[in-house]
Amino acid sequence: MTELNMAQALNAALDRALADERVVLLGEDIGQTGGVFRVSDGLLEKHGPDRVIDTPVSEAGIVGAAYGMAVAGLRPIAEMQFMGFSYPAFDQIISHVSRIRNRSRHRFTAPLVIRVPYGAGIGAAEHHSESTEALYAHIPGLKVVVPSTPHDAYGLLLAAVDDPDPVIFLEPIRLYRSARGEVPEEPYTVPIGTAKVEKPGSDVTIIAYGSMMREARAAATELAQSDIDAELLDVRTIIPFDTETVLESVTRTGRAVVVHEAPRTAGFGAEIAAQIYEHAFYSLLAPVERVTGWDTVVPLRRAEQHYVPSVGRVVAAVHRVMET
Amino acid sequence: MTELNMAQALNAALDRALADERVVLLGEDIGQTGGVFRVSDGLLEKHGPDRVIDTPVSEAGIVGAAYGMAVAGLRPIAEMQFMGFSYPAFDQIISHVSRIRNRSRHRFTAPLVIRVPYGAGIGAAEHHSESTEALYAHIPGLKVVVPSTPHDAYGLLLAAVDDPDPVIFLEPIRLYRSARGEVPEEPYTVPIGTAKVEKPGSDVTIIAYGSMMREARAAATELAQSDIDAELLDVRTIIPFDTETVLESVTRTGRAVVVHEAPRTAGFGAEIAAQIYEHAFYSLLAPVERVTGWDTVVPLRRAEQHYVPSVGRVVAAVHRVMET
Amino acid sequence: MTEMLQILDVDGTLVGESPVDDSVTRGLYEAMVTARIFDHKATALQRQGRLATYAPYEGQEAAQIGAVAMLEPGDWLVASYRDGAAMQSRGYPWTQLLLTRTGDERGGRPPAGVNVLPPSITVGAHMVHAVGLAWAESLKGTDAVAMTMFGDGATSEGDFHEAMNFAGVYQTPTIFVCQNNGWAISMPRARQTASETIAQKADGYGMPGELVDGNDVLAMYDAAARAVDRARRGEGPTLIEAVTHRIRGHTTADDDGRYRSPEETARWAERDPLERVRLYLDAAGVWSRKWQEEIESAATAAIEAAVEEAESLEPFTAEEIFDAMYAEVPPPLAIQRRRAAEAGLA
Amino acid sequence: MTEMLQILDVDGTLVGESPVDDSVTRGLYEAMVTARIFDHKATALQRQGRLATYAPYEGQEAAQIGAVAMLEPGDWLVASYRDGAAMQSRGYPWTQLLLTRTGDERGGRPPAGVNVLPPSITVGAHMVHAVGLAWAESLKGTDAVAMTMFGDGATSEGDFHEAMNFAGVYQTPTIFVCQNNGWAISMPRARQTASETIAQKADGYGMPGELVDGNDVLAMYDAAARAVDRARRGEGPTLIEAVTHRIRGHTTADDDGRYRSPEETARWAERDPLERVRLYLDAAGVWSRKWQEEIESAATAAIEAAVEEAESLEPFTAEEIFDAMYAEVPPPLAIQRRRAAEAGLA
Ligand SMILES: Cc1ncc(C[n+]2csc(CCOP(=O)(O)OP(=O)(O)O)c2C)c(N)n1
Ligand SMILES: Cc1ncc(C[n+]2csc(CCOP(=O)(O)OP(=O)(O)O)c2C)c(N)n1
Ligand SMILES: [Mg+2]
Ligand SMILES: [Mg+2]
Repeated sequence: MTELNMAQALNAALDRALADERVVLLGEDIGQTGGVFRVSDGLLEKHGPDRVIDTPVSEAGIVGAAYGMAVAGLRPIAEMQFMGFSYPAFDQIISHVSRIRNRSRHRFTAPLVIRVPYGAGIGAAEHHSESTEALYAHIPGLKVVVPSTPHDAYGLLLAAVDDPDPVIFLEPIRLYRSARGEVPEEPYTVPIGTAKVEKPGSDVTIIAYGSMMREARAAATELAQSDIDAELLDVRTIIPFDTETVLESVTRTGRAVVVHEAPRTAGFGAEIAAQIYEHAFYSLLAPVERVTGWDTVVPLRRAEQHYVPSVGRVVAAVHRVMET
Repeated sequence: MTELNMAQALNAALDRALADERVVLLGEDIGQTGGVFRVSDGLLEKHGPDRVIDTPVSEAGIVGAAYGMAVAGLRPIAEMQFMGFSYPAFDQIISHVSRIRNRSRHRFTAPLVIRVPYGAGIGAAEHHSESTEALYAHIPGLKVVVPSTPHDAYGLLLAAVDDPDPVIFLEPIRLYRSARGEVPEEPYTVPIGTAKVEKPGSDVTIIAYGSMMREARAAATELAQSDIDAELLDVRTIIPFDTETVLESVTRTGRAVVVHEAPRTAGFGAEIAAQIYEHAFYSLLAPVERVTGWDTVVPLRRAEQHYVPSVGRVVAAVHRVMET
Repeated sequence: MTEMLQILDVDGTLVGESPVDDSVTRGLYEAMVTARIFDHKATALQRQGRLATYAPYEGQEAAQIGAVAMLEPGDWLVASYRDGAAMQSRGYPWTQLLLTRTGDERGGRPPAGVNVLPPSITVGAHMVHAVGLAWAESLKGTDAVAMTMFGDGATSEGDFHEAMNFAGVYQTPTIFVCQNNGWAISMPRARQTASETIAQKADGYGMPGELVDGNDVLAMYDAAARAVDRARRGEGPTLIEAVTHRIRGHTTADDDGRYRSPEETARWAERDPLERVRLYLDAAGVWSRKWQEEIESAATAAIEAAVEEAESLEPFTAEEIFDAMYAEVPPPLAIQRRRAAEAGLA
Repeated sequence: MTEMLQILDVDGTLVGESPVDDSVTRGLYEAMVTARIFDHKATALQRQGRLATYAPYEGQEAAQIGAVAMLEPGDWLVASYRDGAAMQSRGYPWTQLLLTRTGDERGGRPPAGVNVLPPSITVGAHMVHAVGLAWAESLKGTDAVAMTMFGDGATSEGDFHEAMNFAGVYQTPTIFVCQNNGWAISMPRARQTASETIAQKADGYGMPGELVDGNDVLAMYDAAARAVDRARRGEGPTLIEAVTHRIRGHTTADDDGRYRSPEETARWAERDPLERVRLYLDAAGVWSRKWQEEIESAATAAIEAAVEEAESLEPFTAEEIFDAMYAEVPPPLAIQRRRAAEAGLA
């Protein structure tokens, strides 16, 4: 065990993945500089320019080429520099990456990983704070994964590389350095498709993922002081969604608060809430609360705090569901 | 009043819109051939090549140029040939079209309309049957509109052209010729943001939009034979969503079935369901049913019928909600 | 204006040096004849409602078959909806081509060992796939190349640019074959780009570009063979512009009378890609009416068999539409799969 | 290789004909000096934590100010995050440039009448906006043009291609100014594209391309003035490649020592865009230390005032983040707006 932050854990996972000759990394500034967030630091030096490939500013080119490589039997890991810069590759992802298996009835496949730093909270310029996981979650044929701890980041990334299907791998920018934790020395994977009950509780289930786990954890701690015992559930995999774990928890607690920083309308929280209602309607003691970003552009630094769900907003939502 | 099909109604609306000198049409094959679905038939001849512009196969170019035109004071109406070909323009839409007003705090605006034929049901080739309205619904700063009758098609399109903000205007391919109805001779608009109770009912609310209104209508008729009085609600505007009209209906009927042909997971039906639960939880007599396409690629012609929600699936869902 | 490579003139005389001997030319001719028979058959089937829309390639057989004839089994082909002739001559079965057009996903599944991707329906996106495939082969250390085929219209898309740029930067063994048939549906070539030729666009990516008479199968063979050789030797990508003409509408649903003149059709009729080869072979004494009938009837038989095979396939069940979304159907999808089956029964 | 236009040599001697008289050159020099002072100030403010990251343009003042100097008030400028010098000299206030960098949307709102869009943060997408703007002006019958500025890296994006292609096809009055500063963050120009120059890419779009010494303000003025004139006369678009150098890191968050050598910096130091103009003006007898001090102190005062103005603005309230999403806040958003305000109070 070593204590690592999330960027370091991801770096270790990439390094480990590169032990497989089929793995190549592609992205803007990932080699020479080690990436904007230094997640690929040192990998060019260690694995060489055929494995860690600095590319032109060309997201469709990156994803399209990675797709071709994957079809040819490699296991590419493409990086979008920020989620807000993944959209030029959107057509490649929705029209080809997610579909070649079905289009060819398993004859050709695209086992690639697209790493996407996402989320607000560092006061960055416009387009650097996006949280549009719902867009990718709505595309059949993709898997969408989002860790909230260094341990899961490592294990989920290696699972994504092993996965026979394309994976959108979201990395919460705010947690790159701030999330620290133990990571085993021996390689391991965390299975895609499994949510995790991070803290058991009996009064209410707080369901969150990625960057918002930080607020969710803080809220649970704060609520404990008001004698509210919140169960904390880390979604970890958005697609395929682990409905079972969510239902097991919510049917027990009877109350749920879903948290994400993406805009509210048509965000993934709507899907989670809808599923809870569909399957646990008669166990619910109160309507599910969604604590989300607003239907606005993420504000720039000076007003960002008005947008990103705060611990206070999560706590208030829990209090609301507890009222009934 | 004249009886028109939806394509003709849209053609009449475009013709009318072109009476305003600021309006220009841009798109692939819209001029010389009048568009794949002949929606712009005759407009090039009537209004000339400066107003009805045939473009290269270049969706980002079309939307990006239309955006520039809109900023400069024109009122462009851009056509994406099919929804499946709108994705190359996705970055232009999400990063610029939807944001310039906020980015410039009202100093610059992009009042343009993006017309997008959408939906399955004509047995077309891959990419020609998409229904990804949820993607656009999740982008703050856009409006998303979808008519289901020639009357609304005409009135909503003129409202979209008048609107000071960008509008994604979805046109149900299956209804272009099959939906027929009376359209007044005098120009009129249908306000964006208002749902319509198409048929009042007391037992259950069927909520649908665009192409699925056909199945919803047929289902309501069929249900009447089993003495189930379904209220039929046509969403018409996805964003901004008319929550009020939906709640007014559902609190009255106590039961709701939401229908769309888009994939289920993270589809707009989840948002509608979540909103109903949030605001009408205590009026609901049964969980909301979502009748949707599956989380698959829309199958090609020979298996398409397994995908597109059928009248039977809507009827069955209503029976399920009526059981409790 | 750059000169256009021509080897076989419209009257069947050689105006350059043939890259192949006559037995190969006979093979190319046979492939073109077969391809045209398929094209006519598919068009007829569509008229009978047995296929959904079909995109005929009649007139572009030389561009397609000449371009791919020298590819090796390990090489990749990434082509578009109009490239059936090229695809089939690389091993993609007529049956699969028909299946796609009947609206059956199994059309996208060529046999193992055939390195031909299902036809691209989106315009523009697929060229960069050929860059990735070629690149992967280089990284794996094979000498395989990837060829991609696309239309003049496709060069207007941003992804064409990104594909060309990547190929140039990484010197991937990719051959870009643009069939400039003069039209992107109703948009004439001159209004798609202000560039005089498409071939010259190569220059902006640091790769050679060559303008070729796309209705001259020997010129196409020659240009493609040189490009493939260069790529295989590690000397990077090439862009070939094949100037050609589609004889029929954009698809069977298109009314080309709305945008082009009968004169254009007449002008191109004399440039037919098959006839000039027949004249050449005839003059060389290696064509006969009897042989023509033989290859025609063999082609017809093979194509009829393919039609039968394609039409005998049962359509997908509701369950089957879920089965190739992922390697394994994930739990939430398995639930939907069950519901879909039940709905089918209802 | 195409020759690079130079008018003013690095030692301040004219090697071509100046497009302007010395009073204009003095104005250009003053604008460059002012811009550099702003750049230093902004960098310093960032170090003090008073700005978020900042993208310095030091070294690129000539490319920017030379390019836009002849634009008319009705013309449009669509530039990127590194183009503050160009934007400000077209009327976009220092205050607004600073506001954007403090993280305040009001930085995106120049005064009425200033036809300069807020800086583009996405790389690639904004060039086509200048095509639409220019096209609209043509359609409206004005003779206004649109200029767009972008980096060498931006030319790798598909949207660059679509913008250039549209401009060529529709002959819109658009001037494309590429500041080739040698780097797209850590990616050197030579690895962004295999094209020898960026200027030559124009050829593939049927428009003229010109290679210019981007550190020579007179050459930039000359090339841009000719391009603007052509565009205004209805003779279509132009691509200008301004070869230049960014003296500092990509942004204040970038450690350029990781990817480039001190030698490079040294090599470019002697090509500084300001010093050669000063030498020229001095030799022409129209520069003095006193004047230099005057323009520097005027610039410093103006910039200090802008800093004060920017920093005196109250940050947005929670409600205000909703207020410019649409012309009017729609009902669902109004509810969120109220909730956001309440959350702020909680
Ligand atoms: C991204 C995208 N946009 C639009 C279309 C619709 N479309 C199909 S074919 C075509 C024209 C393509 O012309 P070209 O590339 O010259 O090929 P050709 O059909 O002439 O062989 C268009 C616009 C599409 N398939 N994909
Ligand atoms: C679409 C997109 N992809 C990636 C980025 C991240 N990014 C910001 S600047 C930059 C390099 C741009 O280089 P260049 O165009 O040469 O401009 P310069 O910074 O040198 O002025 C990159 C990759 C972005 N802003 N937008
Ligand atoms: Mg064509
Ligand atoms: Mg640069």
